[in-house]
Amino acid sequence: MGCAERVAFFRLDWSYQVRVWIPQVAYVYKQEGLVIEKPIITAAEAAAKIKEGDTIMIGGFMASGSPYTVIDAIKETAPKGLTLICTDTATHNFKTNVVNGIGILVANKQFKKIFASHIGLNQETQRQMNSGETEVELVPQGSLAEKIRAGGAGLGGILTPTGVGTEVQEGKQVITVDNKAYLLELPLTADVAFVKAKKGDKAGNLVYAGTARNFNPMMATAAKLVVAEVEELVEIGEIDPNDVHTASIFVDFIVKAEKLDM
Amino acid sequence: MGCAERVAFFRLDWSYQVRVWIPQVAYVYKQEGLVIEKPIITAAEAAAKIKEGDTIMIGGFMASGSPYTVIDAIKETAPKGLTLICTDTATHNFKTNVVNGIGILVANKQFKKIFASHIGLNQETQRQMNSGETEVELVPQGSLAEKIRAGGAGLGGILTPTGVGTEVQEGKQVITVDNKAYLLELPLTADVAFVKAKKGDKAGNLVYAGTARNFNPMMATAAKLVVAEVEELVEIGEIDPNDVHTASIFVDFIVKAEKLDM
Amino acid sequence: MEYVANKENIAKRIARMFHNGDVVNLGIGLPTLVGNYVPEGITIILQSENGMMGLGPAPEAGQENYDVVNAGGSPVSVLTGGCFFDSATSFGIIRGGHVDYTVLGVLEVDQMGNLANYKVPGKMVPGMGGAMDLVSGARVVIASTLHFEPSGASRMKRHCTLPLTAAREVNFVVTDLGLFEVVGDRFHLREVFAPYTAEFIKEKTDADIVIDTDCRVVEL
Amino acid sequence: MEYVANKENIAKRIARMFHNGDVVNLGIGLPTLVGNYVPEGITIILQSENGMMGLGPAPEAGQENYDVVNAGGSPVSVLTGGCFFDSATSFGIIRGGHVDYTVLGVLEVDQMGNLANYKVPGKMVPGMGGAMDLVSGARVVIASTLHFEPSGASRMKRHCTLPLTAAREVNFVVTDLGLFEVVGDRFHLREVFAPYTAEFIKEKTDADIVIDTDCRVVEL
Repeated sequence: MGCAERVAFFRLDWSYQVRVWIPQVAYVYKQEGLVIEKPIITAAEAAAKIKEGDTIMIGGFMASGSPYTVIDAIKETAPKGLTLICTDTATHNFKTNVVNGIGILVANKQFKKIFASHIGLNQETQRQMNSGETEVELVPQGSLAEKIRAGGAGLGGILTPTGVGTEVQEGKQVITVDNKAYLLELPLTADVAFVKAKKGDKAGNLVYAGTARNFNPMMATAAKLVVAEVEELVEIGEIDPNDVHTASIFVDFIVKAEKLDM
Repeated sequence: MGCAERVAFFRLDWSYQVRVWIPQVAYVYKQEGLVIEKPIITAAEAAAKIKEGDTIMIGGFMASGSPYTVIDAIKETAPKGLTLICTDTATHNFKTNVVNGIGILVANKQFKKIFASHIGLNQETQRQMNSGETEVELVPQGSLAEKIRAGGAGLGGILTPTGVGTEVQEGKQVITVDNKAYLLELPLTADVAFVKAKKGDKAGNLVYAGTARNFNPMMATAAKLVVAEVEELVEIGEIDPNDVHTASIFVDFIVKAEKLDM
Repeated sequence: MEYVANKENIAKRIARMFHNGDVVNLGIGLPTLVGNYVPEGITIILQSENGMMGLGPAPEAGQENYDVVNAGGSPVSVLTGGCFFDSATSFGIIRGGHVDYTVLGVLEVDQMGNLANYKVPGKMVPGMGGAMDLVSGARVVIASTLHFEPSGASRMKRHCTLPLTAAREVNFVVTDLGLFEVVGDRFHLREVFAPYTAEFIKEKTDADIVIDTDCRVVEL
Repeated sequence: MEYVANKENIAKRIARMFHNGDVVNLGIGLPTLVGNYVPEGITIILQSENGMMGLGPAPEAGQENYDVVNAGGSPVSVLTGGCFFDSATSFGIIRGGHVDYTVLGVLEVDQMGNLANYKVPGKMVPGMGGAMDLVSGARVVIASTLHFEPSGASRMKRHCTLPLTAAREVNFVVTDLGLFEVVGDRFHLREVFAPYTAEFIKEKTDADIVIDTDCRVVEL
């Protein structure tokens, strides 16, 4: 497509004429495409985006699809008193000494509160919860996904049947629709979200691989600042616009993944 | 992957052992992959799935991404007294005699009620609404998308700020969250949904093209019966599992697109 | 009559409940065994709540790819025709009733259809993961469990005492003694698995059991 | 002082409000003109509510592809780096405040920030399309309008009389006379477009206008 092209649109001009189509001259483009590139920063610079006491989101499911490189950097930078929103806290096994994914940060005692759907494989999270060192709010996984999506999509909440008649109902508004009871689940947002993609272009368009997608796409919509750790960084235009999982506009900073194994 | 393979999983067996990993033998697969193919039917057979008085959904935005072949067949079969859920009723211009997309069915007077966000380019829909022949419920486009998504995702509704303080608020529950007012928008579902995809495999996995995606993916989740009109029908396995927009399990019948222009 | 715990029989019977093309989510633990007994000629589609349809076997050793894992976090494969999606979409599929069967393990299940399988206060608080959504959302909920605890107590109860995973959502309970349907706040015994008898089950189970006139004895 | 309607000046001034990388949704009608005046060196990303980011110009005649259309249904192109998504995602982007600016046409706009632009009862009931979501959701809402109706009445009001598109959501009103910000239920005049004067605007507008001490005269 050329520069300074003048193109005729047929547009309905509600404001001035009613139910009449009028042709308009519109959109002169100054460049071939979007040339908004996002800053490529180091993992340390990404970790430094977190301020003491922030709420952060980190993608991944049992460490699959977590931003390993950035997680290591957050351990180094070591901001404390954070609130963490995640699917689960990955693995921390006292017997085998296996610690991975988000578990690395839990072990580093950086969280005052954790929202997660599952902490069963992380004995350290359980220990911190039982000792009262860390507050843990357990949220059904589907509700957690919707709460984060709602946060990103400007919804005031969603009604879910999940948790009705269980402990999850406590303190929540129950709303009956068509004679069925639902819980009102409120949105979740964060100061910074760290997501992990298989491929990203320099504008920030992201493509995830396999089940490593999990919570990453919703988290990318629900934070003030979004850092994407990408395994493969490609030029703008190399990703088919039909195959993009997370639109570039959600991504503020890009980190090249260096740690590839959990 | 071979047949009758025995594979060892590490699984946490909550029910029987607490916080202990135990290896399990699981999943012997009997075939190379999913061999569930969906019936490929004619547009006439697809149209015959509609019963008098049914609620139907038809994808498309200003006729872009509408299932043209099936729409023509529904006009032929001509079930009446239907409720239609759609983004807009496409075009019906009394001066130019341009009628396209869903407008073809409106002109055929098949609907007793229409849910849509916009009918501004269809003078026949407006005529039927003004004369009282057809009830038209205008829904903000974003709320309509969420209502259909909620219908498909088993949500009891969603809270949106859209429409607060406007006529759209009338008759709806207003719920205040964090001092902000939201409308409770309830889910929409249908008896049959007709969607249009650029590409589909024989299992029913769908890929949409460009903005022709629009409401199709949500509609495919929200009806008892889903018919997918596809331009290009490919073998199972030809679509990358990362690029699928609508999972095969949502699709009940496939129609090969014959009418390609609106 | 002596009771011998038999997980395989539970898995065998549940595997026969499926129809061609059913979408099935198999929970962690005993339910996983069900995949081994799906009859010839029946193809089920396994959903994994962390974002895939068409769950396939684990890759061979050395071929593991941690970008494709099951709900337990272990590497698996995707079968031809399967696909991946994000967790919001995945639980939309579950909550929206698009999963035909969910098979779950049990700590307690009662005759109202209440299920407890995620928490033992003070002992085990792993979090509910996707279990609450699965039990609330799947079209048919099958609770699978050995009939008795090691202590000899029946896992089928009049009233659950543990925190519930979901209230009144269980449709079937399959134990190594029989197949039960939850109807009208009672367990209806539909099938007895040989060599057990309806009388034995009724006597040993701490719940109200209705023995249907068409209750069959089944050899597994 | 004589009033000469000037849509171009409105478009020119609004185009200068954007920053590099801003995501902008331009409504149907006058707002579309804004695209013509984006300054050199500023790249904005145009969102189209029917499911794309990176809206590009219409293809050449004969190259139209009705799989890629704008919110008016006309064929457009996608710029390199753009992408497509479904309508739920699109309105998630809008409602979630990820669209920086939405520029909309006006039937009436009042000093409370109320906007009416979708319905004239008994005359024009086209449906709100995506307008209500855009006005409720975008980070900054700019109402763009000729200052006067053909009758000479001002489109800026004390109170809208037509059905509202959204209540108290308008941040800026840009007319061919000036740039106004809605603050504390008043129109604050931030800029006067030459050759008009603040006094002329105040006299001719049927609304409460505060003339800021730092109100500037701008040559467009």
